[in-house]
Amino acid sequence: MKNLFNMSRFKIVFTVCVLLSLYSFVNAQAPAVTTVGITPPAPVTELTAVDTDNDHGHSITVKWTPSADDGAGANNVLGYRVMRSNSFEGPFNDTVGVVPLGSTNFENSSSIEEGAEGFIPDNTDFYYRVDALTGDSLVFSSSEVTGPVHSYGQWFNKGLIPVFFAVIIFTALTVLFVSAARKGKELYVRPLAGIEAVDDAIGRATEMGRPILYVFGLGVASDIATIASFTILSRVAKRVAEYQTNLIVPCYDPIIMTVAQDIVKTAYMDAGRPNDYKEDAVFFITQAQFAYVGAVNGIMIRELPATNIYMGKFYAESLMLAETGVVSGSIQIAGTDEIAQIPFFVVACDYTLIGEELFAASAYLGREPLLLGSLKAQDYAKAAVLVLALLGILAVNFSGDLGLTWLVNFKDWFKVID
Amino acid sequence: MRRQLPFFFVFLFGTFMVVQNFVPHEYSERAKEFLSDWTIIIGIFALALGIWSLIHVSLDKINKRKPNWEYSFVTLVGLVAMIFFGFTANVSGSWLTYFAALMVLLISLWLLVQGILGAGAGVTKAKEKFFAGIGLAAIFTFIALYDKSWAFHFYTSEGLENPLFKHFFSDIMVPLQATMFALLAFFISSASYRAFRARNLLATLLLIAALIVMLRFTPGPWGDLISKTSTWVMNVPNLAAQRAIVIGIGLGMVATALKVILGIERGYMGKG
Amino acid sequence: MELGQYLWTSLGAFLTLSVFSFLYKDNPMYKFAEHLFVGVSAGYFVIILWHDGLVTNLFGRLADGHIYKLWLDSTKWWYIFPGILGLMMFTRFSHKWSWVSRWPVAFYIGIATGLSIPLEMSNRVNRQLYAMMEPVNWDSFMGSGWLDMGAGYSDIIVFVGTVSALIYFYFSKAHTGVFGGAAKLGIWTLMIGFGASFGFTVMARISLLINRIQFLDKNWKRNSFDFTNENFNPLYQALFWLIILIFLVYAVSEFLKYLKNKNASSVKSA
Amino acid sequence: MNWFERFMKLDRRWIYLFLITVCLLAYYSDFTVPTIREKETGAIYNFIDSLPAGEVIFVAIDYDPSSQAELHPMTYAIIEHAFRKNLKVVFTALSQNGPGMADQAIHDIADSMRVEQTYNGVSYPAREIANGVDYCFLGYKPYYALVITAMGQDFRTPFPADYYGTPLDSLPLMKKLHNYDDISIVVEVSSGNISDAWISYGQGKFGFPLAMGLTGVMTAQYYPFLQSGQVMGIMGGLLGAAQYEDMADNPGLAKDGMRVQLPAHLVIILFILIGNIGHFASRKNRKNVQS
Repeated sequence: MKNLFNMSRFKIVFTVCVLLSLYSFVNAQAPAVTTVGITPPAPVTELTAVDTDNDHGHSITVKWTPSADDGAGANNVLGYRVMRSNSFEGPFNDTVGVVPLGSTNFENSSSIEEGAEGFIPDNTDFYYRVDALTGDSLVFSSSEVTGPVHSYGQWFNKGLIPVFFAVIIFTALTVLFVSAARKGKELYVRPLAGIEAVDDAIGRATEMGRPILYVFGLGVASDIATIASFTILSRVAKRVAEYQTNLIVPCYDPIIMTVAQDIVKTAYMDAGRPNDYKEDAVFFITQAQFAYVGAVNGIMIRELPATNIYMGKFYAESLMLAETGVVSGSIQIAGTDEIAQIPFFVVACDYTLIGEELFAASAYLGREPLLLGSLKAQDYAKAAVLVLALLGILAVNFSGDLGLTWLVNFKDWFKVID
Repeated sequence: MRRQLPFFFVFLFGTFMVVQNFVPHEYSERAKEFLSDWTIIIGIFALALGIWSLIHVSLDKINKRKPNWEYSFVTLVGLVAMIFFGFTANVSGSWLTYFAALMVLLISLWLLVQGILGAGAGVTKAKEKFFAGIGLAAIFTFIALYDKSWAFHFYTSEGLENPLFKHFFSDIMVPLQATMFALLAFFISSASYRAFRARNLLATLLLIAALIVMLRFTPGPWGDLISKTSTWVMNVPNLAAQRAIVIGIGLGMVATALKVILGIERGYMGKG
Repeated sequence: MELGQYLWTSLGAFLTLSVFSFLYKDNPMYKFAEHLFVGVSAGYFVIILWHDGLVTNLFGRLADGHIYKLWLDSTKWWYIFPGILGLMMFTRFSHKWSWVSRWPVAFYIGIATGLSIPLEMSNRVNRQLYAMMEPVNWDSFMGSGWLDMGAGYSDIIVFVGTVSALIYFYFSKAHTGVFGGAAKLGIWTLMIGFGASFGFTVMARISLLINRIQFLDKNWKRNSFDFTNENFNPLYQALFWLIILIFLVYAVSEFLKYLKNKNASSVKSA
Repeated sequence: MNWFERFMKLDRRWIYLFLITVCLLAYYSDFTVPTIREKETGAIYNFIDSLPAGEVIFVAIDYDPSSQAELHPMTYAIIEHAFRKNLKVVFTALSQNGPGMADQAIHDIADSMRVEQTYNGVSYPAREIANGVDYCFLGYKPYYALVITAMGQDFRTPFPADYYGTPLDSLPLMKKLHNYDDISIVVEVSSGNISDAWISYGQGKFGFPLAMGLTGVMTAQYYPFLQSGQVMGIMGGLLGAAQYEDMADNPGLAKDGMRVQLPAHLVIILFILIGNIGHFASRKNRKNVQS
């Protein structure tokens, strides 16, 4: 079966999204109109009730302008009571909510479960009235009735439009770059200081005739950082095979050990020295964090490696490894995506690949089209974020005096309302 | 066919969940509720896999007499005892028969496992051990049925109230886990003067910012100046750095999730 | 403190001291403590998974309360399917059948990744991008002088710092010229950020050590010598010194071994 | 060999000994360290302090014993503050090894409420805290991201019954509580990864005010969410806990611990300075020797 990933899958996703947004625009309805009545405190005016937008239905938002006697005039309004009934002149004895003075809206909503308390069925007509309440519960004035209005669920949440476009654009970028990389198009990734340091460090180890120590850390084979570390190991193993320096790879996870053994063996094969591959170069120690670190420290003090390379998932034990490495005088190069450990590596090691640089390094070395494509997509998305941020900050600060009126609400295009 | 179809379903479920997030309608909400319920149940079984691999590794270490193999007994006894406590509740005061039952359970399990693993794993007289195990298991079930001082509770959670279960948690797991992390204070102290060097400009900047933040609650004349600087460092340069990292990680996570859904990344499925 | 609780606390204290003994050297007490921890925490996890996970989410819904009829008359009988899918996960261990486990993994990974894409994009990228478009506080540009977070110059530093740090993580253009300068500014901002988290981490690790000191002092030592307490008995003191003795004996044996090696090596070299 | 090389070759165990002696000396001497008050912690305290009685807050005790040292003081300070002000509290414990510890903490705090106490000059009477009336402990479910999203629709979806197995509908407190709309603030105390899920799957989707109690290691990483408004307040490590205790006038484990933090920090800073001064000094005279 041909690989499922191709342009047709992208077309399906795109058309589904376009259909959804068209359907929801057609669906919008105009709200109903209202009238005014007079009783002791001035009643509420301009009462409107409309289905709450961007929700799963079962919810109606009632809006009004506060009574003239709220906070001014007779100033005897303490709050508002929202009443509901099923017909225009019908008995309004169903109080759905009481809000304090000064508020101008109320959302009468319920959960989607049938039996839930105060359940509001969708697509059934309701009529609303708001009473301005005073200290005396008998003295209140009710506004005109508004309705009919019914609640329904929308099919597209307009508050998430910025996220919607971000996901669509990012998917398109990924598809574009991965298919370009698959067709062999040359994709440029800038050289990384950490990787150049690895090559010189291997040279240094060869001159001094001391081994190179490669540590994967505590990750498992499916961790992304460990997968990136495999590509870096294959680069190191190729160089080691050529220069005939010896390599030590103590492993924490049995599966990683088997994969690392294959990598080093093929590296020696490619360098045309299959018999130089030493079986015990890659070995398993233990799966207990501190016992593993104790053993690796022992190796560092005994073998005095010229270069220590830590690439993968590291946790609290990174401290002990780096410290023993400094004391035994080796050049240290580290790379991890564990943000909390990066500060310790930066101050203790000579070079550190920070977070995403580890993945860029593996894409740079491995030249594997799929990784390259995905990395480029992330890069261009980052470029988009940068450009939009610059435009946004200019719009927010200078749109007034530059007279660019359309830029004024540039920022609101990016507001995510959930 | 067997290998490709699951990836099509990953794409199907993945795309549905992405689109579902933008659809607030009731049907999409019910569908998500339904699917996440299923995922939680499947996930529980997936987490149980870890337990099986721990037992497998410990048994392998003991049978092959690997270094420190004696300590694997401690792991297995701890595991079986904790599970036994979690499923049982003590009805009356006497604990004697309760512990006797536990002993019999442990020995019978050990014999049964040795019997099942058989000669392959270097087990001598596997058959006799297996039958001895069956015999002890019978004794254990006899004790369990007729001893009224304690009882099994699989369906209701009396086991969580079993004092032994609670004490094993609060007096073995808690001190051990807390102390393992307390070791780090020592590792930092020795690393701080032997390894942390201002070896280049970047490391110098890092150490200066670290010193400011670490001095923030020192009393004395410099006190409030340093704590003001440290608050500024936290809320301005640190904010800029962490925001860039958050955006980078966000794009990285979405890219990885997309690679899984679009079938580019297949490693997670394993060599099925 | 009555006897039962004291015995458990002294067990906790013994385990704490045996983990601390790793600071000297990897020794039998530490190996015992670590292996015990791995076993007990795995057992605890099985119980929590069963009681909090399976019983309430799966069996509770299947059996509608009465366990024996299981799914025969339960209103939510279809919950048996995730149960079956879950069991299929266990085929991962047999080479012949492990392809079966691909189905529950596909279901689970598909939903989990699908759920994460819009939410991670929205909360890590969109919201942070929106937050970057902050109006600069021009009218109090210098604010209340130096180090004022609300001042205009701080807003500019935040924006420029974020933009330059993002440029540093941009891999499609070499860091040369002006672009290189911005990237250098970016890595400097990152370093200050890492310095801040370094400082906090030091405080975090030391508070872990303090907690252990508080436990050993308040819960253990004080109760061992709490003569005034009515249910105090001399056994407490004996147990306290017994635990200390274990570590003393080990230390003495190590010291003797150290002396023996020194003499042996001095004899060899003499 | 000058003093610095000898100092470098010193066995690391002497350094451990030095650190532990400094800590013990500080621990057994009783000087108090004045606690600064940062706005990150103040925002949380003021919000909870302003809530009228009867309001419901949600405290997520999402950490495990390893970070109990820093996070328990925060949990104790906040929950005691909430109970003293007659607020109702809903708990979860979404970290694997957390439920047992969370259950124990809730009972400790409930017991400590049986004593009459005065805080900031206001005296609070002794009170009996009842499960199901004053609080409800939902317990643990795996896959916290899905659980947090599901609680947005209804607590009953992921938690048909509470930690002790009683169905939610039979608890008086939970009768009128359905989802985050009935909660005035979510205080999430955890050591990192679960906090990300509360931001993305919880606050991002349902918009409730979210306060965070974090271990020192993770605190710096959450300041961007503070400035963007996704998080309304942060308590960072033991210092954050000490600040909350200071504001609530309820000194506890955190303030007791801060006494040792200061000298220990000075030791670390001293080591860093010595290390660097010695490093540059020996490198300078090594250059003189060569040239």
